[in-house]
Amino acid sequence: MADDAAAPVTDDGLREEVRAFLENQWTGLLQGETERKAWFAKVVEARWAVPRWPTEWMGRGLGDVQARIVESEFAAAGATGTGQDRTNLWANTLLAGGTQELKERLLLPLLRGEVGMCLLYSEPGAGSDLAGIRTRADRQIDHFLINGQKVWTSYAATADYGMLIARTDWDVPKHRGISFFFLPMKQPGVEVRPLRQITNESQFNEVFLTDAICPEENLLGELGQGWGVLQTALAYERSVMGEGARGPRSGVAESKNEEPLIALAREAGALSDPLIRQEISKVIGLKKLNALNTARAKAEMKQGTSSALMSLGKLAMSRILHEEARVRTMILGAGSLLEGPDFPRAEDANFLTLNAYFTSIGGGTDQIQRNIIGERVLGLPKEPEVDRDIPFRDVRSG
Amino acid sequence: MADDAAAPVTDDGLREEVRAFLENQWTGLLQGETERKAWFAKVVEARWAVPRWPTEWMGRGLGDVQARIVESEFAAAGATGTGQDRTNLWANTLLAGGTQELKERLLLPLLRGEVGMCLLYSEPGAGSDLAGIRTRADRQIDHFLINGQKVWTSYAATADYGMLIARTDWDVPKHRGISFFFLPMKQPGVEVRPLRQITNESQFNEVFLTDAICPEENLLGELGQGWGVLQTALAYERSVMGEGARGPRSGVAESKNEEPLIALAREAGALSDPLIRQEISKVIGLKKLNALNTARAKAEMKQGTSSALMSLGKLAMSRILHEEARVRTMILGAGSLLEGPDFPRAEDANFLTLNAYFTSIGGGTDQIQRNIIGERVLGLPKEPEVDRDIPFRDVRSG
Amino acid sequence: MNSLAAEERLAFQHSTARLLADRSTEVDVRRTMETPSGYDADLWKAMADLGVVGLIIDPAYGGAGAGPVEVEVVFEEAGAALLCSPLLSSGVLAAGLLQALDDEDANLRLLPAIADGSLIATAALTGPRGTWTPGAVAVRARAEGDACRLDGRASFVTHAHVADVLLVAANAADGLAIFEVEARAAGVAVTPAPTFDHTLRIAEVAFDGAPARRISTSRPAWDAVEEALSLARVALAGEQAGGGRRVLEFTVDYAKTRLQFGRAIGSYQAIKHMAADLLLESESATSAARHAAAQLAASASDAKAAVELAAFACADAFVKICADAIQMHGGIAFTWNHPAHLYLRRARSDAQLFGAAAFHRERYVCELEAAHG
Amino acid sequence: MNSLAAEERLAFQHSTARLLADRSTEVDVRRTMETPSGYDADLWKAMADLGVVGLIIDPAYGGAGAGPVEVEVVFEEAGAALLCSPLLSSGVLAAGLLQALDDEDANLRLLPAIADGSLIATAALTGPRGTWTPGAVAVRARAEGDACRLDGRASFVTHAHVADVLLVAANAADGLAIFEVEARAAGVAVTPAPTFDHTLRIAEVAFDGAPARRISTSRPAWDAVEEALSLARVALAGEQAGGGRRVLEFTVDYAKTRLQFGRAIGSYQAIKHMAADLLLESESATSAARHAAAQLAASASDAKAAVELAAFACADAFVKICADAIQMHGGIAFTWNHPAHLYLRRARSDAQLFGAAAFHRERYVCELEAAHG
Repeated sequence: MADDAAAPVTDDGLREEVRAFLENQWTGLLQGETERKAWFAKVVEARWAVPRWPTEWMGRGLGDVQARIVESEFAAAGATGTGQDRTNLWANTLLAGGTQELKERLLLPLLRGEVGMCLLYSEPGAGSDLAGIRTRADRQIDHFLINGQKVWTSYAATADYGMLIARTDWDVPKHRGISFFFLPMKQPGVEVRPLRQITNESQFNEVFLTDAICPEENLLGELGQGWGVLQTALAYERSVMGEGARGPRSGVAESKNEEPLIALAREAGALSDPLIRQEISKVIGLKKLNALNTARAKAEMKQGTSSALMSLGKLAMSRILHEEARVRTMILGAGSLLEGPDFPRAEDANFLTLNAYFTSIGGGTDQIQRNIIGERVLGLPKEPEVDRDIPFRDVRSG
Repeated sequence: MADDAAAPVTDDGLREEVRAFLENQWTGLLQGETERKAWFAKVVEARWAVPRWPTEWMGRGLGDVQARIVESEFAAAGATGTGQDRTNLWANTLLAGGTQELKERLLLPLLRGEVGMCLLYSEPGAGSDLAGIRTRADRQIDHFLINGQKVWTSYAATADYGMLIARTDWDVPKHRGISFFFLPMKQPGVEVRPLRQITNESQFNEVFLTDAICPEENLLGELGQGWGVLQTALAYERSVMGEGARGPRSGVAESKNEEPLIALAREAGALSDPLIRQEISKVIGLKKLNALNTARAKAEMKQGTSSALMSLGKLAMSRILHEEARVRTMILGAGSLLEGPDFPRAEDANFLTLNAYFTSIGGGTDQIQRNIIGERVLGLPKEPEVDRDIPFRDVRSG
Repeated sequence: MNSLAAEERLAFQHSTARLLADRSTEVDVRRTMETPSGYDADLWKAMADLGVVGLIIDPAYGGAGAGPVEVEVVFEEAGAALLCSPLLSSGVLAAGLLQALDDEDANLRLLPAIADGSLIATAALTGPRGTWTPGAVAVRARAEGDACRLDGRASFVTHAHVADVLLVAANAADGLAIFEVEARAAGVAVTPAPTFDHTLRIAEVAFDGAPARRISTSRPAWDAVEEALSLARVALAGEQAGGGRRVLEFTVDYAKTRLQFGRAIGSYQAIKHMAADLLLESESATSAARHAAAQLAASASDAKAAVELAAFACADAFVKICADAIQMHGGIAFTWNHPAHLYLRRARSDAQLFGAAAFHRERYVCELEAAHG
Repeated sequence: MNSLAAEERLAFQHSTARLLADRSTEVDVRRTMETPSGYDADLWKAMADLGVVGLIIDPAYGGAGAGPVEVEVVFEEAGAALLCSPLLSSGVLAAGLLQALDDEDANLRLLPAIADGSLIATAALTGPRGTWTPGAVAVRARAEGDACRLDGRASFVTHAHVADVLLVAANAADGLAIFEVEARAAGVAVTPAPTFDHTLRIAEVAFDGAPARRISTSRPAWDAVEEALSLARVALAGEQAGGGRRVLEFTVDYAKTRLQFGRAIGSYQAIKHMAADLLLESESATSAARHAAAQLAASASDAKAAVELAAFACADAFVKICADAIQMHGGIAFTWNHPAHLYLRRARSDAQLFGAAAFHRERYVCELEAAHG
């Protein structure tokens, strides 16, 4: 991406241009998927979707400072669609690693939100150890044949493409034999089965791949270099996540003026219990501390200091969710025995209890997260890795 | 040790014999070290000190059941001196691994309590990793020359001998180059410096060994087989410890009828505080649970089942001590700012806070303890060990 | 209280274990927990035949004449197998309450049928506050000639939906008393509530002039309730200890075989140390449950304290073991099909039934104060 | 409250950091903490010259006119260096109390000398109960003609043994008020108590008809005390955040270089994961302390809540970091010569000064209730 020096407009000129566009085009409300797509198409067409991108791909080659001006104007108007050069995982990954052919076919549709996507990374045998995947991609004349099983895939049933990592070389160490694909999902070799979660919902799927076909031009990056492409993709994903954790399920309206835990305790007649008050204080405190950390992280990043705080957020959130579930349970007492729509408070506490594992396990367990913080932030040495330098076919599996 | 079949007496006959001895000899009270030594000499002479040992070494070759009869009769009379075949670390280690010459010289004096002893195991660079010791024992014509530094040695200043591990072979992996010695302490090459502890006491010493001389016959076990001898010694040590942790230092008399924490809270006017009551409950509960676990462990061992519970005691005690310190502090509030004899309650809480590390670090940190429980009790696999199979001189040190 | 000889106790334990290994497998539990009744009537019959349902009932009324120690032992097995059944409600709580009240007529009328499993009873002891204290009782009794009628609500009544008879704590003119009510009588509305723990059934019971028979007793009625609750708490403690042990077992087994980064996850300290800590929790829970049972059986002076300790220690241990076990498994335990969450659900239920941990910790301190007062 | 421009603030921070790096090394701390006065008079003078002692004092009285944000920043450095000095007592608590009361005469009389370090003041705000609430005050004031006399006891008075002037909370006929007392006057007995934290000095002060001058104020006196305590709590929070960060730093450094079993102990998950958790504690404490300072400086509506949060979060974090750091070091930190225990002692003191964590958690909930009430 170009830096500010390359941008031909002044900040003020740019600001005026965005404002003019928004004044002319933005109606202030998008109703339904059709209107949304139409608006996104307009934003793309006007080159506001990805202002940091090169002009070749509907960008403007702006630097970060000017791109933030665009984003702040959109935000001020309440309009969506810009900033995709930061947030659109799929398009950014494709731009970074895709073949010319694939970019021409999919890049603009992805920006317009017309393509359904999903992630085909994790496998039953490769969770924390993502590089241990055993799904294979075998090269044929002009395509790859994919066989294996993926898991924890959201939106697999409706997706047009899945970002897939699969092993193309079994004779090199594990990180070096992986390739990265845009796999077409609507084909006979792809079978999607909903996965019933601990919470009794089915947000995720298992995906069984049996001689699924992936065209040659859907390979991103070089053959065997997929681990690097994946790191790029994961970085985009992380930058978007953060506030990803879900709150209570029941949707009971909570007083906007009061901390939910205080409201809950009041409702349960437990707000005068000194034990409960201490517990409430701890949990609200943890939440507030996390919010303060996040705010500090953002401020530090603006100043250009790279912040240790960013990587702590997920770990903190995991603790907060488990703790909040515990305290909600304590407040409800025997009331937490129940569930279902007639008992929304119990439903909340129980759902949170289980769904907290979505954060403490999903996207890297707390344990992996502590490894990362210890090694990347604090600079502590890694553990000896027994499988790092041996051909993948010799790695123990199970 | 012989089993019951080898014992020529009946249980009743044995019981009568012990009782007769105690009735004739035991005066019911030992005043001072001289009386104590005289009594122990009598017990040894009468072959009650080590009834499980062979007759050659003043034992009786009794099995465990009959030896317990002896112990229970001594206990009933309030008399000491028997059961040393279970509890006398030094004598048992010597019996198991000593040369004939050393046994003849020291075994009976050890049983009579006439020899001061200390342990020369840990080094500044070898704590959790005891096999990483770097103190060297170099063979001369009829003795070894010892050089190095030991640490955490109690009673070093008064000891006649120290049980020493030192490296005699640097070209084999670390566990295989260690030898075990009875090192004479009263010699110029042994310098003892008291170590000031975190608690501002000096219970332990550093011991500097500079060309200290250890006679050849003071080697226990074969040369290079010291790690095995050490394991025997450590097993005896563990079986004696367990209630080793020290309580409050101030010696304030605590009501015999009331749990100390409840008495403390009452005295501090905090017993009606519901938070304090919860915390007290947790700590007393943990103590009681540990006592129950210990009782179960003993019962299971009597039944011959080997118990997982024994190994949990130290970990449990560590948690109890740290928790009790925390709760005492909470009860005292600002009172815990003080220390010294005028503020005995604060002194207790603060001493416990620091001295709890004696248990959570000393004799194997909690972390090492969890490794042991995970591996030996639960059967979980070990971590890869980077230094296990390489010559010790190639192991990284620091 | 009573106790059996050690061999008899072992026989009960082993036959229960065998029966449950055979007929309360994970597949059985998953099937049974989705049925309306929530228990397997055939298995219930088999348990009654084995003597487990009438375990604590006096032989004079057709029971095995056992006591807290045997209850604890049997519930360790039930907890390990996640047994779905009204055993706690009928065989322990209701039978225990009847024997504690000791109304000869009521005993003759009810206990033999409870013992042989043909009649299911349960106890309704708390109101919407759910605290199992006399002040939380929200049913009133009024005399109507020789008979009585009940009005009000009882909450968190375990297995009320399959019960034939309810033993109801209600405030009468002369104080709190226990009443026998036919669950299907007019004026009794049993509304099952969906439970987070699918292996448990709970109902709200509304009384609107329900005909009731007062159970006579020579002691304060709540004392008898406390005695029955002590027995039920020992049963729960056993269930928690047994359940926790089972969860730890399968978690450790998984940690030995699940490989990541080319080695078993149990070789990493993060997992290994969690397992070590959980072993301490599990063993402590077992010690606490068995000690409470033994002291209660011996009518020891510290029996109440022992029960309170077991109540909070076993509850906390079971919840912690299940919660950590899910984390140790990783993604696989985030699925419905993995058994870990079923145990966590059970653990969370057990931790609330008959009083939460903080309640028992407070009562434990009270006992300690009283013991040395 | 006041704030300086960012550059001025940075200048204070850096000059303080340089001064302390030079003259409050571990060797200095160990030497100073064993002296009777417990502080280094030369360093104190240097700090006064730098403007740190009079940091919050209005320029009209010779101070730097800074506020909570600058106090927090300076105390991060003081905490990291384990500074032994009466800065908190004189420069923050006493100066803050005087400014909050705003008695022009008293300000003129005392603040310039406090600012230039020539006079050390402290505040005596609680009695033997040690709770820093009006109800714990155990000094009574009586009028004697135009003058006043004080009787009773004040406890946990920081640096009273080196103070020239005590600001004493006492109950007068018309309610609680603050009195100025010469520390060396007749009727004042200052008894230093040995402290667990050797870098801190505390005394018990007995008043027996001690001559006192009442400090006038237009507001309820305890409101002024709370204002001064808020400032002191922000200072403590900064000290805790800075101290915790320093301890974590040297602990991580040690874990990188200490080898056991042929590799750095920091490569083991047991140590690495503790360090990761402590980083979260440390960063959260820093965020909390700085936020409290900022909100107080801005007189924000949630300033009180922010101070309460910082008070318990920073106290708990500092204690936990120090406690775990000793464990992570192993045997070496069990020795007197290792600095870890000095920080733990300080952490335990800071956690009690001006109220323990549970007290602040309770007040935090009160603030949240009030904010949305």
